[in-house]
Amino acid sequence: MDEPPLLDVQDVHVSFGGVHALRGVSFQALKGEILAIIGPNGAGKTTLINAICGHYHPQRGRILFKGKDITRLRPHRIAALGIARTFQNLALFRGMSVLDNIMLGRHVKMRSGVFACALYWGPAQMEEVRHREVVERIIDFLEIEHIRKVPAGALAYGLQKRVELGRALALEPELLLLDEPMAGMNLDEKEDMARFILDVQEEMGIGIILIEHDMGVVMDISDRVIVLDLGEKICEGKPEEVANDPRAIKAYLGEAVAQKGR
Amino acid sequence: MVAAPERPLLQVNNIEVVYNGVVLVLRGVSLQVPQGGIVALLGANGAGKSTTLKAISGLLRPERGEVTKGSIEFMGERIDEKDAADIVRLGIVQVMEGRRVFEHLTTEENLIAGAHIRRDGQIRRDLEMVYHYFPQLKARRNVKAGYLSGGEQQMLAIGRALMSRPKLMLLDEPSLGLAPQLVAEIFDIVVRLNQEEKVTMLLVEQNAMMALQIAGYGYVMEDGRIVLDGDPEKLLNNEDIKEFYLGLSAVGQRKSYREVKHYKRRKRWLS
Amino acid sequence: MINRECGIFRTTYQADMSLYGVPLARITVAAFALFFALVFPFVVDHKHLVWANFAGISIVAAIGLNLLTGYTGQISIGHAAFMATGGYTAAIMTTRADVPFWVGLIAGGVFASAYGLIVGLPSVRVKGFYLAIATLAAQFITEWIINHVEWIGGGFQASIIVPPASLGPVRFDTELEKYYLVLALVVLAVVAGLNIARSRLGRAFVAIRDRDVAAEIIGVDIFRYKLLSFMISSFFAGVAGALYVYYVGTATIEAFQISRSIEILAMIIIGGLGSILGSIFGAVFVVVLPLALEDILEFFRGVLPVTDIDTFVSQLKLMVFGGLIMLFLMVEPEGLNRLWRNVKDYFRVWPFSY
Amino acid sequence: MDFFLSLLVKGLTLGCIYALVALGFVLIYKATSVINFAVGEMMMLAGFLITAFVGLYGLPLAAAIGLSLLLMVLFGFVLERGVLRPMIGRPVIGMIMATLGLGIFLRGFAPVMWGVDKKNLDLMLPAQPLRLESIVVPPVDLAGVGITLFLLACFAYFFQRTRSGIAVRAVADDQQAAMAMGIRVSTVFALSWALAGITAVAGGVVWGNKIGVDQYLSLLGLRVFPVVILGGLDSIAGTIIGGLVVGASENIFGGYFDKYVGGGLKDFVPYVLMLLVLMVRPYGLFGREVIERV
Amino acid sequence: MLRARRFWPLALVAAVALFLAACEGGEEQPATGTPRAQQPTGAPITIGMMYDGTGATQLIGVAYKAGFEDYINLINSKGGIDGHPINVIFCEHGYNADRGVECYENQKRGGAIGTVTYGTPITAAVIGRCNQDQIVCTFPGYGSAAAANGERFPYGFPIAASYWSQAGAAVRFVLDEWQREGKSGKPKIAYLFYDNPAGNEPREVLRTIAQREGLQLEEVAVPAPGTEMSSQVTRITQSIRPDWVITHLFGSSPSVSIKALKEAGFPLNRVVALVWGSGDADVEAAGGWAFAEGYYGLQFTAIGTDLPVLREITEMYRSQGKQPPDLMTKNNVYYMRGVANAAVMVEGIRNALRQKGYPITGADLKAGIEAIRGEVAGVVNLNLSARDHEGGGSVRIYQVRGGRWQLARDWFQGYRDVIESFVYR
Repeated sequence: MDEPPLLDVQDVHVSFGGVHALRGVSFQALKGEILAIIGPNGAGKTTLINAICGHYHPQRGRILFKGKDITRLRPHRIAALGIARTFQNLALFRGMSVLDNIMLGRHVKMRSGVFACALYWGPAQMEEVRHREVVERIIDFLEIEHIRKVPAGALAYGLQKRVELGRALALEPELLLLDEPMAGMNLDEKEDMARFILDVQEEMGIGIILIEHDMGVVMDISDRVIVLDLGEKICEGKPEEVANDPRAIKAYLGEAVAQKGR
Repeated sequence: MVAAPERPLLQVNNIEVVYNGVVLVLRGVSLQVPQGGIVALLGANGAGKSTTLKAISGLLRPERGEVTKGSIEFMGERIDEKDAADIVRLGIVQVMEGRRVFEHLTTEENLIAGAHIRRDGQIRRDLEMVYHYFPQLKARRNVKAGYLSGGEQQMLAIGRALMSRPKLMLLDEPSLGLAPQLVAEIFDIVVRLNQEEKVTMLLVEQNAMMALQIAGYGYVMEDGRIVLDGDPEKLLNNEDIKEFYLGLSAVGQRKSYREVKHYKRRKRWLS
Repeated sequence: MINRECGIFRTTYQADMSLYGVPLARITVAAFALFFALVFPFVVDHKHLVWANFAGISIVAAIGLNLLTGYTGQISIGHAAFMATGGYTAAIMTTRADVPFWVGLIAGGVFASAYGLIVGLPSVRVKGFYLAIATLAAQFITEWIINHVEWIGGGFQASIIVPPASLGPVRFDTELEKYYLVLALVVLAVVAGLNIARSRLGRAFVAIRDRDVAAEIIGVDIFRYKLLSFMISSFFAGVAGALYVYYVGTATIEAFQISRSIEILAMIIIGGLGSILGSIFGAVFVVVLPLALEDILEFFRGVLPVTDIDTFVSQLKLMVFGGLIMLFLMVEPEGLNRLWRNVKDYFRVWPFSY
Repeated sequence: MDFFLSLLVKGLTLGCIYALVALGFVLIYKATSVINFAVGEMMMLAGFLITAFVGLYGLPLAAAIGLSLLLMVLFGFVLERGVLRPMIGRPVIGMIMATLGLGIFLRGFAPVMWGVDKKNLDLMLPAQPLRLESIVVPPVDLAGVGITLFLLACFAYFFQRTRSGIAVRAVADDQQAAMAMGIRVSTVFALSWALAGITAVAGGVVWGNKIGVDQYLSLLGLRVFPVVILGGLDSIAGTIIGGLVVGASENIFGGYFDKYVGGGLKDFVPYVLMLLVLMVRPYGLFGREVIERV
Repeated sequence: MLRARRFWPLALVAAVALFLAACEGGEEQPATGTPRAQQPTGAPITIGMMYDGTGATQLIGVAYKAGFEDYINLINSKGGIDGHPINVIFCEHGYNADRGVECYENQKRGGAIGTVTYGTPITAAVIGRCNQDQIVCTFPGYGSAAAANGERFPYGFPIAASYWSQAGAAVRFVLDEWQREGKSGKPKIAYLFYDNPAGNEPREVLRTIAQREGLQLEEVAVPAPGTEMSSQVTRITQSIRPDWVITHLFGSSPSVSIKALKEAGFPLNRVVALVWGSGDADVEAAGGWAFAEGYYGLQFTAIGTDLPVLREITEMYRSQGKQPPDLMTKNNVYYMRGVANAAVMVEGIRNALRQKGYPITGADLKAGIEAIRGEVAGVVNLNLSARDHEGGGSVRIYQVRGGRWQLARDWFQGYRDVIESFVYR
């Protein structure tokens, strides 16, 4: 009767080569909220994201997306269901233009087959044009009109991050996973990125899971925070609650940050 | 320590760097690094900080870049024409951005590779020295570097550079992608190395606050140029730095990211 | 040649996405097409027409391989096996079932495509050079099958003689007629190649090449698309093989050996990976250069201090060809296409460089 | 049983000397990531050099081999310096093509220099093959096994224990980072090409004696692929294991089953075996896995 | 539409070709005229000749071409055929089928009325074109044995001895030797062959003969490039244990087989090789003449350095103040095949001129070659007809004895009926 949570992670275990990266993590992400995941390096944050989007398959536990079990699905199926992500170390297609990168985000929404593509006639062409319009809206939204036709590999780092966000948005996801979207940015760029993330949340109503080291960002823009350490969830709550949680402070934040956050 | 104060250890004079023969990345960069000091080079992404470091260490060439104007002097010797291997032999070593450890070599083999230029037979002793600063590495000496955690890899990268017994170490974003605690730890060690091992440091950082806390002098780059320089106090008190690098408003209060959402101030030095 | 872009505003996305957006480029392409249709065959020597035909067949195969290797990033050193599949399919169907030429041609493509699917299966698990060698295995296994299975190889020295191609009342007997046949197929292949490259399919291929993990997470079924790439690529190769068989008049396994596979690979690397235009450049370079060298070296016939001049020239030709490949790659490792782009870029902004 | 043993022993010795050719390939790949398609041609060149020194200039065999070693090492240096150094940092596939070009060049160069006819490379080994019951092992095969094992031991020591060896592996991992450590990448490249030159001479000596010196020597390069893939592209130990597996399996399958399928299994089996191994271990038996991080 | 348009382009091409031909004619160097020799007076007759100077069998190609060229020069130095000099368009194809087609087209365009293809794949690639264009293609000792059927392949001539005839003759020889030595029963034969189309071709013929004779026949394949055959030889010596081995190998593999068989202790005087395994180079590369003592080689030409035709060629060179090429002696076997080929072409042209008179076409040359009977230039023995384009398949057997090939059996044929049943099936 109740609408199931957007994402429901239940007791997920992931290990590779004897290393237990995740040991029984459970949490829920809700529609339209920004959920931050923080924790020291090696806590399993990226592994968690990888497990959600199907790159790793958990040894134990289940992951439900809108009530549907996606634990064993292959990544492209999960993407088609409406989960998009960005990567910690940029994973743009360097050889392609910004436009093509974002068009690729529309891949799951397009239907043209081999012959249609080879002929590029009628419906196939119409489809390309239709999706191009969607992509242009995203380009407008992210303010990257000027670099539309530039190969992604040639862009500055901050712009690449923005294009990557655009590519993820092109999927029209209901859940967006952002893996350190602000790493290596200066304040100026961080502000821009924060602005886009908030806009995505507000205007599109997309649920966002955010991994980020910059506590300032996390404290300011997230609705809820989860702290991971050594593959386990050690606490969860509103930003200010977490900032004062002794377990979180001990594992990660350190005294200074905790004070600053206050 | 013995160098005359008027002659800095490293002097970069008005260099220009061009990539692929067409793309101008640095447009006249000058900076100095005094013997025994820590100098921070700050700036946004794409400002040319990494390029500056690579121009000094001679690592531009494999990326099809070259210094087309100006000169770089190290201990009074021109080094802008030299190749990377010779520059390392002179005593400049770069710790590259993104750690770049040799993933398929063990920790110890990484360190031995770092000592490649050494011919003095003191490698064993220096290994112990590195392990002294980074006890974690000793525990994982026979593990393939690719399986180390991010923090350990950063330590290994610094330790590996240390193995060449450098006079000047160029550190490119040592805090990138590391948890705050680890960042503090790494910066701690950088200071200790500077003081105990007498390694001069040229530090490129995003984390301006951290960098300026340990540096004796700072430069700010924007768009291939040095736009500001001075000692940390001066920089920390500069309005623009506060605004764009430290996220502090004029009264010293941090602004929330939610508040800046729809309001953005233009940079003064560009207008 | 001066592709000035300034002053051109596109008002629809359709126009912006067309292949040749700039009027001048469209004119250039049309001029080239007209030249090769109406002028070229009548001004060159018969010999050069033969070269052009072989080059044309190679272009079809090279475009196919470029879609697989250049776009999708899967190296194949067994492409001649797909050509053989197409060639023998066409030959068998023509001689035993007496099917018309175009049926044989398409059947060649389709069978090669099915075979490509099988050969491509390891790509699901194996990557890079390991995969390349798996395709090399396919090459040897295919040769073995054609050599040993009489039903396929034809028994008669594993070669099958095929009557000349014909379309209704039109027979492709003479070199010139064959030239038009080849030209038509080259045009089709180029257009299909360009369209695939710029559409949904091509984007997915490039995504797999650039970052397969990221491609998968953005919703590209990488297994499916890798196999699709193998199939499309071998379809081209199969058509090229069938065309070869109709052109030469015989299917013979010794025309589809490992050296052919390497030759096609050379074409796309020299021409430029991930570029349809590059495939054309590369095919022409690899086919025509040795022949042209022969003519050039012939010029020095009297000067060279050797007794058996013909043999010497043939060996020298090999040396020069190999040497040129090395030299060329040193100068421009990204292929002829890059060289061409550099020239174009130069003129695009000329005379205002910088 | 005798028949089986004969096939096995012959296959294993054969495998050992396949490994000799494969070694040159792996050396280059390990250090420079270049897939050297000219490995067979380099062996052919070495063979031609030796026979030319003996035949045309009347040098004693040992001197001829020594001189060829020197020249092949030099060849490695020149090749690295002249052709591959300008390509440092450029796409790897271009380098592959360059080695293909080199192969074509050498296939034209050798006959221009020394003619097309096949030359004998007489190692002055005892004429009588070694006989053990019905197993016959020609002396050259024994010599080949010895040379292979010796070289393998040398290389294993070099890569694991010496600083130069570690430097080579460091370059293989990350060229730019290695440069930042003061390792001269070009020197490392030249070194590995020189080492490949040495293995080319070793291969040329053994195979040249077995089958004579002419362009066919270069075709052995193709036999290398199943060997290196089985063993793993970058594994020195893998070459010997791969070689032994390929040698033994092709002999045994060829010996027993050729008659049922009309022959040719010798060519077929190594590749099928290789495909099977790849399905289970995508990086060969000992190849290093690419550590993937997302 | 298209049919009507077909002529003007053709005319244009022809015009261009004529123009180019005229240009080439202008810078033609004088034929190898010698002071004493007669100058040809008539218009030249053009033929083509393909060979490989690089590639799989370059060693053969080089000597083969030298023999061909020398014989044609000899004829021209004697005034040509009825005063018509012979102009040869040589073409090197590197054993590559594409290049072979290009060679063929080039020679066709150059006005060749006949050509000598070289190499099985090249022959396979051009044979269809030969019939279509009415250009005589000879492919001595290789190519498709089935082309001996003059009705099915009117312009293909696998002259001298196809692989089928060679195989038949080899079995005949083995059985006769067996009888001569007074042994009872039937010998067990192993057929060691190169695993390519050419190597596979005689298998069916051999099986048929074996069945009829009640022989035990085992087939052992050597995959390309045939540089290694330890399992095959082990199988022969330890599993099959045959009385005789018939080998059909190419390139590097004959010498490897000689060496491997000898090392394994198999007597070489129980080995007979088909034509591409019985060259001088094969013996030398195996370890020298002494090493290969006893080895039998099948030839479809006479070989040896004391043949009359070689004396004439040597004489021609001497009169020009030059030395004859060392290929003549060093690689005598392949050189002689070149001579034999040229001789067949010349004989065919001579017949054609006699039958029809100048100018002659490909069809005339076909008829001229079909009229050849008996020995030609003392090197080949042919009885051609419109039906039999092979010429009877007569071969000789030579044996390595005392440091050279010595004639072991003069012209003979084997199992013509079997082979004909294959050719005309």
